[in-house]
Amino acid sequence: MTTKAAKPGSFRVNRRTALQGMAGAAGLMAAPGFVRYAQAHSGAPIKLGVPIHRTGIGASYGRWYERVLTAAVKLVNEGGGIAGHRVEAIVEDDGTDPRRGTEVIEKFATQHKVDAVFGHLFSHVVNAAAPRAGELKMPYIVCSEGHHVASVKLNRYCFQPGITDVKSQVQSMAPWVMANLGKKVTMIFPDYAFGHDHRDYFSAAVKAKGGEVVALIPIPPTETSFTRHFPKIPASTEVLYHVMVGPGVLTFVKELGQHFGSKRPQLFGFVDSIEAVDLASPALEYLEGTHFWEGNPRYAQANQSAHDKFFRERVGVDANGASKSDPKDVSTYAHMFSVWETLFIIKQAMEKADYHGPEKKVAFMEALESLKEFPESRQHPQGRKIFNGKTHQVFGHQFISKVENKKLKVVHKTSIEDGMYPDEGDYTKMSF
Amino acid sequence: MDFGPYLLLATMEGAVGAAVLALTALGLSLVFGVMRVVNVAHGEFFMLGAVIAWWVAHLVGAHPALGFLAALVVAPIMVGLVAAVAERLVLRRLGYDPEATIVATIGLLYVIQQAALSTFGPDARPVEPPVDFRILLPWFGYSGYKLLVIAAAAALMLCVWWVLARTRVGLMMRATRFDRETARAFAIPVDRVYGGVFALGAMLAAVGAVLIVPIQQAHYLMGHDPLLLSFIVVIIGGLGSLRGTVLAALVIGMSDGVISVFFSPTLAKILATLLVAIVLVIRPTGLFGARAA
Amino acid sequence: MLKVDRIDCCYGNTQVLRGFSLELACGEILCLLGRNGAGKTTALKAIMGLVKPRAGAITVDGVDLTHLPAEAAPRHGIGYVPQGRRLFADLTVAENLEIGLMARHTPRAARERALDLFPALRERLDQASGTLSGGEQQMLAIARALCLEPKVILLDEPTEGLMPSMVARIREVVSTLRRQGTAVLLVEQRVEAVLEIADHVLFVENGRSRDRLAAAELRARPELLGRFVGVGD
Amino acid sequence: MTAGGLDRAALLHLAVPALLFALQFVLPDYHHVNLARVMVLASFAAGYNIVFGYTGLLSLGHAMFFGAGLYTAGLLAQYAGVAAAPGFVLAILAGALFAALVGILALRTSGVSFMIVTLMFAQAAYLALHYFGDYTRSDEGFVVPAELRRLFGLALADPATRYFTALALFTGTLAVCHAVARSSFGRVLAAIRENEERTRMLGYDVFAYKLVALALSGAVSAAAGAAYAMLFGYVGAGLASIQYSIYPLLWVLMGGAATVLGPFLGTLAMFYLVDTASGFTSAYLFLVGLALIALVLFFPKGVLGTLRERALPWLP
Repeated sequence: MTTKAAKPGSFRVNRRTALQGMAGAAGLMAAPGFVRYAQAHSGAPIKLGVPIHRTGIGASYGRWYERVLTAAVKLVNEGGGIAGHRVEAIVEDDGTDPRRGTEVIEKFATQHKVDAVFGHLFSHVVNAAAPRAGELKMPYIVCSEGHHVASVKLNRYCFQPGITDVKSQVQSMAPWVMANLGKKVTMIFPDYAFGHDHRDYFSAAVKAKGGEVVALIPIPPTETSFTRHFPKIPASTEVLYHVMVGPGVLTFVKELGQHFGSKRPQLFGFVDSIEAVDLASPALEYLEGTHFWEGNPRYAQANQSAHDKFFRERVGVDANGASKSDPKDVSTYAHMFSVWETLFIIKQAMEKADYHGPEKKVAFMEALESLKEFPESRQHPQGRKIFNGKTHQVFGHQFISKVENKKLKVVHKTSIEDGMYPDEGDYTKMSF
Repeated sequence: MDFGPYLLLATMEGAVGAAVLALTALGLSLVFGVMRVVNVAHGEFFMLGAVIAWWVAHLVGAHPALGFLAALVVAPIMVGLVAAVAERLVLRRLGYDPEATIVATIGLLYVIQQAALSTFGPDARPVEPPVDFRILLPWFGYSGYKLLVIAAAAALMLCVWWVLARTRVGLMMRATRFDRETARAFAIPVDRVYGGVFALGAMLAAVGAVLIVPIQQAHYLMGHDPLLLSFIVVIIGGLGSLRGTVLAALVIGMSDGVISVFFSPTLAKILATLLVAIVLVIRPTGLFGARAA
Repeated sequence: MLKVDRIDCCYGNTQVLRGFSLELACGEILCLLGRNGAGKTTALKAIMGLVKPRAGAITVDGVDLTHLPAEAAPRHGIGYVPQGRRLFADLTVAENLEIGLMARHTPRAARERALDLFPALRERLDQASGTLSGGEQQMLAIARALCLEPKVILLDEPTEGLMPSMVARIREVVSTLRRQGTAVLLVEQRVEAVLEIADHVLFVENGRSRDRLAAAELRARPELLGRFVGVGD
Repeated sequence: MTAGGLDRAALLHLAVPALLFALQFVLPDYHHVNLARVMVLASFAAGYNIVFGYTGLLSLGHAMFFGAGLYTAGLLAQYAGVAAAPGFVLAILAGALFAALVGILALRTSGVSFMIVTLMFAQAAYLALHYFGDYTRSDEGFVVPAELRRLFGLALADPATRYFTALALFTGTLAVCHAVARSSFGRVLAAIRENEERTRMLGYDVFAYKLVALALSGAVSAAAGAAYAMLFGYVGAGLASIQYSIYPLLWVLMGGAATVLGPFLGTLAMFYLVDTASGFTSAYLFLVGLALIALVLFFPKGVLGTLRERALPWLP
């Protein structure tokens, strides 16, 4: 089924209407005389299953992942599809729930019979779905930034070619933070796995650069107010490193402001906290002058590449990273490019493997493993990337941005090498 | 930071949490006490209050205080209406059977949550506080609005107490709570009292949400925590006891904050949770409840 | 003035009243006699609208209450003193009386008249009614019903579990009510007591209303009692 | 209940697993794998039904017992390399132990207090999973390596083996529930549900009966949890969250409390309700909510409970 693009910012893949349209189109194409027009895409379409967090805690991200998906699929099909086949994206909601996420993988594999599944984001859903994808022999390509793929604890069917993992992100930024903001770091992070990754990898990177983590402040997963944790921030703190994923971020910042006033340490945060949040929101004034990691700069920079411009145009995002139809509707810009890039990587690998149907799944994945580098391009608007076929993980540039006039301005771009670390295993030694 | 100021901060935070919690829990307690209905959708009424508050504040647009005041009036009324309709169409037809109402209110929870997601969207949205000033203490700064929340919550609780203790409507509620059949034999319109109590309970949750939303933002999944905490408060406080509810809210609100001074926050939450369980095991009628449920 | 015409009542699938009828005139005391479970209490509840009859009709002064909500009965002047008192125990004495006043929007004077009958209650107005003694509770239950200035008062075992002096007091009050023109429908176990104050006795058996006899006749021929389902043993 | 009725009931309980066994040969892949999962979750629901349906105790803490099974099997495999079979046994013991410990305290309360106490214990356990995140990987969870997911030499990841294992578990739970429903133990439980005070007067140690019922229920729930870890290879705190205390309640109420087959029917119906509804609207939770409301309004005793009341009084 083709994902229908309506006006940017408000579209949504509606499976039923798309299905009806499809059936109609198929009927037309089957009619004599129309055969020639259908030649542009030959044979059966390539079906991609895309689990989306439409509901549950990941819904903010899911909405934008779906919009990017729609735009990317449209672009691929305009360019002749994959190896001459039209691409159909089949979307299922997984409720950001590990069990439902797994069920959806099964549905893709056994009912929709898709060629590959891609697009999963939240780590717990990925971890639950990955073993089933392997058992069902379903290529499973995630857009999650978690370290789970690169840790080589999943299986050979799991890839992350579209976005750098947390370990690499954190490691590549630590030197800049040490050099420019301070060496004594206090970390505030959510007390669950994603936060623990930050805690472990960033602490290690800080120590490696001669810095010191003076305090670790884990926040319980159900916390909605943060003030009472602030006294644990030692007075000697030079940099406050914060990762506060979830809807509590505005509270966090506001309370930080109430607590410290102007006598605050340097703040360095993960943009995950303020994804889909308008920087012009009340309370966020306090972030003025602080720094953030960004996977992809939300605000169009002075030296914006033509590719980024093109990407924004097609997805329907303005120069502030918000929906063109509603400037209050802010995107998850730092992450959502991964859906776009991943689709083009699937296309590249499938065409390299001369993929025309599921019998070539293994060839497709081997082709994917053989990819080495993705140059900055329309297909890869975030920038150049290096892919490690052994760990199935991609490595790219990271951005450090400063909040200036309620916008994020890039002040540093890490090199790809900054984020490299030794392989933790080798998927290619596993069997399919 | 020194221990003293630290404890002071934890106490102030606990007081703010307790104030809003007391309001929300009072709503649950009323419904529970008068109707013997466990309203699992109570947290969703809270969420709905926050979401409508955001919507109203945005529509008004003018000075934050104006938007906030409008929200303070509109949100509870709208939530009350939703609750009254739900009571009329569902709970009344179930004859307030305890188990059936639990399932029905779980259904209601899903319906409200999904409706909020479909219309309001998945993002957390802030409402500006009506007043924005920072109280500077020698050791740390503190939000002035938060102190205002405590005052507002206390005033609202006094209002509720006055209605219950001093008005005819309150008398009807208390009589119905005690003996539905005899109340009926004295011409108390029990059906209308039930509808009113259910709406009032939801409105209290909504008011709590409007107060908290400048601190916490509206989000479609925010109803979960208030529900859990309200449950605890209602049980610890003793069923339908206003005084007990307030005291229990204070204890719960404070204990979490103060325990987290001594232990890691997650461990503090675990201990606080276990404490509640143990208290209930030792005193099944709640700390302040005089009578068995 | 109160007329119950061949009503059928059920709890779930169990039929409790079958074609039950009675008539009560102003200033009359009618007593229902019958075994436990014969349906006496249900008959009172049906009159109050607390149990809805499946067939038949209940009228007060010609107004048909059968299909009106339960609030209609007190509004039309039927006062109810349920079995076991059923005070609102958490509420104070004054509040219990207030509920009686609210039922029919009767003036405060009604409360004073009720308290005149039970002066002991006057000293305890602010006390929670649950803390009263059994006798006081019964007085309050009656006073509460009197607050709505009833045309008919239904008394369900008002002397159950009370000391003899209290029983006498309540009997006096019932007589006073009759003198004032109030109709009284009484459910009572103590036959001697019934015979002393009642005008008529209606025997109830298996949910049916049977013979209605003048109390005077029963007093004269106590052997008649034996015919009626073991009452009086 | 007539003797003939009892026979019919036993026959039905044999027929259902037999039907499920036969189905695996004809079902399309998708429904095949779904049914395997539904059977595992239905076993959890059946475990829940022992306390909720038969004993009349409304627990909101069963996620803890499911989680106990899930994590016992999962952690032992992950860190001690314990294979599925011993892991399974230990998981059942862990579930029974947890349930007994919770029961000793929680059973001193009743009604809504019991609900809250069980909820609190489960919530504490859930938070503990986060506190010990270094081992449990908290909400993110971990993957149980495929090579440890073997039972008697058979790979549990294989669809046929998985289906068969799930069926075996389900049949086992069915047998347990059937036995409970028909035994004198079960009749005492029913008596407790109907009138606890009277049962105590008759000389039964009500507390002990409830405790045994809860431990049994915990063991069955843990068995389902362990099966989930072993069959589907994922262990995560999300599966021990409050959500998973509410699910079995819903499934049981939907199918019919205190019926042997109700939990299975409820789980199956709920799964396909979500699955089909999500096919044509992203607002499927809305439909689920409405379905629940409609259910209690029109079929208050669940599907089987209503059926038993109206047409098939012999239904166990």
